[in-house]
Amino acid sequence: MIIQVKEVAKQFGGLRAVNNVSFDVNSKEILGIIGPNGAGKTTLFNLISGSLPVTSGTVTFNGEDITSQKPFVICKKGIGRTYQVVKPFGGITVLENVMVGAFNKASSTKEAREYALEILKKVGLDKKKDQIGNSLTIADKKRLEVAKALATQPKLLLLDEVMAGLNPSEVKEMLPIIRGLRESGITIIIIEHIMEVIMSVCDRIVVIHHGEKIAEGTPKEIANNEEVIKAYFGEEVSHA
Amino acid sequence: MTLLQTLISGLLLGGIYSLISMGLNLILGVVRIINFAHGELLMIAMYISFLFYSTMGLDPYVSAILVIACLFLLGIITQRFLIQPILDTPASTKIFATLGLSIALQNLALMTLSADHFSVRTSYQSDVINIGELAISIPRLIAFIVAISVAVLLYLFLKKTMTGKAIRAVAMQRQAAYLMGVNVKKIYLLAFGIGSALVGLAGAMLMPIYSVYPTLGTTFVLIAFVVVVLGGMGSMFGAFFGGLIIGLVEALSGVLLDTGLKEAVYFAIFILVLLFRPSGIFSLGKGAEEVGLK
Amino acid sequence: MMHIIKKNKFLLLLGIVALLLPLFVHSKFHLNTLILLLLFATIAGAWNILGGYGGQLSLGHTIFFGLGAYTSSLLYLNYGTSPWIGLIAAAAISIAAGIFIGWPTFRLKGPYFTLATIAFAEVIRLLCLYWRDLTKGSMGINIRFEPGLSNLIFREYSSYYYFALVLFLISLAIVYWVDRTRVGYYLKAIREDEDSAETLGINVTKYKMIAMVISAGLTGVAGVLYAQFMLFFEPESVFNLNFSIEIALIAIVGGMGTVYGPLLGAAIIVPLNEILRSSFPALSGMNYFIYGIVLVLIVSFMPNGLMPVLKRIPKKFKSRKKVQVSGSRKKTAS
Amino acid sequence: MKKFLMFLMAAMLIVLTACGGKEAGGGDSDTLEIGALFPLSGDLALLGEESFRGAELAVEEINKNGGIDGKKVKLVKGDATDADAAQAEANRLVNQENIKAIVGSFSSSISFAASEVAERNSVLYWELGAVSDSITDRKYKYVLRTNPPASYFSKVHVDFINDVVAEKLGKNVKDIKVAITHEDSSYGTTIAEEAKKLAEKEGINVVSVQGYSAGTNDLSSVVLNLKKAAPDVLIAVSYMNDAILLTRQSAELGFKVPVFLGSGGGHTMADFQEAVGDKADGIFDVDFPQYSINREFTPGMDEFLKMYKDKYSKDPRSGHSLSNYMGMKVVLDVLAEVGEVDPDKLKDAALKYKAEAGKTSTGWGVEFNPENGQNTKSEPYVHQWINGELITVWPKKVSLEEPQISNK
Repeated sequence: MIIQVKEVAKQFGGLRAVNNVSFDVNSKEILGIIGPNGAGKTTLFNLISGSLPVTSGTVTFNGEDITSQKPFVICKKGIGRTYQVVKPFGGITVLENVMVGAFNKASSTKEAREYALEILKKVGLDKKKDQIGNSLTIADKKRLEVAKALATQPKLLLLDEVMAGLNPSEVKEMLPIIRGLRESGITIIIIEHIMEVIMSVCDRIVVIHHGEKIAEGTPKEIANNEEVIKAYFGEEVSHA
Repeated sequence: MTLLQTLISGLLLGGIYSLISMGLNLILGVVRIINFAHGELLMIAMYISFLFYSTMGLDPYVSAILVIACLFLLGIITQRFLIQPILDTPASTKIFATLGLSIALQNLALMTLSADHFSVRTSYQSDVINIGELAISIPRLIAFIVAISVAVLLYLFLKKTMTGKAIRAVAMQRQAAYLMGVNVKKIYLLAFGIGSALVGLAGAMLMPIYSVYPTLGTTFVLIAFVVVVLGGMGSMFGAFFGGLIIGLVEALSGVLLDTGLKEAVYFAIFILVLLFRPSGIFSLGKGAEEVGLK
Repeated sequence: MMHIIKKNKFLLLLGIVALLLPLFVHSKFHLNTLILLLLFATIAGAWNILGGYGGQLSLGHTIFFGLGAYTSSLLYLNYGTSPWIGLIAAAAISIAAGIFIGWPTFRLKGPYFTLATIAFAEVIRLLCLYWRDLTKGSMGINIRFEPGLSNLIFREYSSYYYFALVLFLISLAIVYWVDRTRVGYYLKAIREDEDSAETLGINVTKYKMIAMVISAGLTGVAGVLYAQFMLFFEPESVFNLNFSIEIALIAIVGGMGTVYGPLLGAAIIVPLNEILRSSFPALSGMNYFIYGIVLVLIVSFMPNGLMPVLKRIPKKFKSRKKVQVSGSRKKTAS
Repeated sequence: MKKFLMFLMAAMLIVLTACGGKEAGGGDSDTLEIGALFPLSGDLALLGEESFRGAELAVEEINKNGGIDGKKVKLVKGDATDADAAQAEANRLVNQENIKAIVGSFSSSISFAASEVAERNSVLYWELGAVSDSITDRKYKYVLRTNPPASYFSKVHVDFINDVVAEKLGKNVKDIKVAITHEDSSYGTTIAEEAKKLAEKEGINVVSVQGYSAGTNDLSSVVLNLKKAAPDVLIAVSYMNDAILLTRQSAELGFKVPVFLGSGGGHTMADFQEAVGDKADGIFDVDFPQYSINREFTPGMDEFLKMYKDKYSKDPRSGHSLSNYMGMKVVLDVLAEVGEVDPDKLKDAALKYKAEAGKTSTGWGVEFNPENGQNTKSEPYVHQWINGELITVWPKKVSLEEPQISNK
């Protein structure tokens, strides 16, 4: 069991964005997190990656308590993340963007550059390596997010809606990349709205609604779970 | 007794500082730009006020309306031709563009109006109200009262009128306001115009107190920044109370500490406030870190 | 590897020419301009590490410049310590000041950081004026003109030129190293987006501090060169907001976040200053009026400085440029 | 990238050749070139330009009368707004324009920086207006000064208190309370410190010394401290902005002092009187000579005033133009003797040059101390604003009126 989230909560003034959520993820597993907009999914990622301090609860990674540690410490320990709203380094080239991530483990510039080129090939951005970050399309920026996170050689990768805003063909191109990550031994937690991706890629799924975990299980179990349908499609539909 | 008089003098000085800073507060709050030429706007306002005085014999308080109008125009022209083209450039460009404008304006004044010190002589200029031992100078008191009324008027304008709400919306979130159909470009013009008009008013109020010369702006520009940031960027009353605080700090530290250190004291306080409440004392407590003007 | 060797061959050429310049240029006024050019290129280069690469726009670098000048001169005047040691002391004091100022202000973003650095510089200027018995206040510091290698005072301007050149080359090497290594990449990441940089494993405060330490140390050392060259300075000349602004301007005009940007900026702004100062004697104020307008135009139309613009010059035009270059060099050998 | 750096190299070389072009400028045979270094822009522009006008008029006057042995005298101007600019401009004049003698500078730090460069290049630096003692204390070989230094000012402060104030106030010198306020640049600080040193040596009780930043826009705390100290005499060394502020705020806060000794930087100008009106009356001004003075003692002042009015269509703003004019005439007299702009010959001739007090347009005698080049016969006078006019009141030999001190 690579990561354990126990009773994690986050209070913003009156709003309890995340309310005592707990789940575990085993090594090399792909866990999906789904839930309607504003359910607290991204907040949960921010809590795990240290971007936001936890109000209560603990996060243990490889047996070590990393609750509310600084983001760069957590990253060094092996958790990489992408942002739902893409945050490329706009003024520098794609290659340089990924090299910044690569320096996390690389000892020299040469090593970082080589590893970054490798990553770019994996995500299919190698042809655009000299383009400036801002000039990329949304799809490429999403790929760049993944590439940057991957460059830090994480053991656990948090993917926050990397498929959102992509057209079907771009989604198809992204799937093998994600599956490829698992082969290279990386555990993944993925937040996604596109059910087709979640159902086909994830081993297990956690459903978050109003900041609480309302269900957990295999894709099949979740597909016909009363609570989940009600959460997504509201009351009436579920009775029909 | 001197302590009480120091407090009064400090408050009156504070009134002057808030009057000068309110215009900057609007510009810095809305257009998000450190305007290094703010001092020069004040210098130009005072020169115009003096020209009305010397050519038509108009008392600064009388010609104030005209000065306000001139400065409003100047503000719009500056925004339209200097600031607008560089709105999306990095902060460093904006700082140096306004800096270039400041150097140019100072030397334009030196070339055209020479380095002489011009001042106004009016009847009420040295009148003083004496309450026992305490003395309150009339022009400074008027400046103080004008500062209060402008703060209130500005507050009402920004809170109650539609344009005011639009300006506040742009100040808080430019993109969101833009999406809601607010013509951001027009609001910027208006904000810079009103901001400069406020400086025009300050110029008119300061004419009886200070004499005007080309490099007058440099003595006020840093204080205006300190006041605005101390008071809380963009918050209506922030600049007003910020000004009072700086005025009091300067007067008190001059008497209690040493007159050579009074400027150092309020800069030190400015640093402390920046570190512990970067969004300023009176601002709406917006998240301190992200109140950046990237 | 080829790329690096090809580049150094050219740098060697640039170095040789720089070394020979004093032989060509005899007039002290030109040497004076060249020395100031190298001095400002060094300091703008140091500023560039923090401002250009790291995106932390400091307008308080006059603090380190002044501390450097005062440290070495006061040590020299009061205790007779040779300015060579003063160089180390100046670097140490400036670095300490850099850390002292950086630690609290690095939490601030954008213009808040800039305003904090301006405020720090003003406080230190006023304190320097106030503590007359330590710093001689507004009387300023006057170092007697006793030429000698141990007290780092030279009779010949060319010696100062070489001293400035060595200092510049050191600063260039450091910037070159920063640009090529993790520090440079991390600083650029911090400049582009601090939060995203932190989640990629960058200890943002630590790397901002590294940039500050290098930047402050170099500026402090350059302050010593200034003191030894001018032999007279006062709080107003070394602790001055306009100085901080000028070095930032040089880096910006040249090209922020580039290795050669500051040198290019200095090569334009410093001579421009000299020429403007002595022009338009009839109309006082006209010279700086033009300086202000030029400032606005350069910054508005070339926000990223000259470097990117020059890089985009089409190949065809550059090759023709080469022919002209050989022609112009003969002319200067008069 | 590589091609670009070639381009950069070319740019630098071209810029240098541009500077080189003017090399041939200096040294034409038929003109005698003298450098003139003054702050013509920036904060000090007002009195910088006023001082330069004095030197300019002297040169025009001598050129009208046939110049020197038929050669025209030419002033090569340099705008030095601060110490750095002074160093660069001095360098330009010396090395670029081949100037061998420079006059200057109104402000002490400009004079200090520029004379440093002049000394190194053995070029004569003749100071006509800056007052800081340190300029001549360095005992440099090529520095001369015709105007009185700060220590002479404090001598006048103390002598005036001893001779006039004590008697007018009917107090023993020991009981007179003296306060000093000064702006914190080299001008204010040097005069204030010299005055404090000398006053304490003479046993005069200095109750407070307050420095403040020159660019300040509030002096209420300074005035309130003065009210607490309640001095008999206030020595105020200020520039124009703070001089006006101090007078206005003193009136506002009800601070009165029997004897207000102002200084040349701020209290002498028409602008000051225009700004404060009748509040100026009674204020003394320890400064270079002004224009309502005993004319027998200052021959040539009327001609100067006429020349000034003809050229600038206005009366002089202050005494700075006059003292620079008188100093420049001495320079031109010495130059006429030597016949060429040669620093060593000019220095020797200057040391031999003698003039009686009362024989020059400022009334100053001229005799240079060979050690430090300071004109020992120059002295500031005491003037007083009486009904809106600045009249010389002390010492007797130049005064037109009696100093008016009322013990209100």
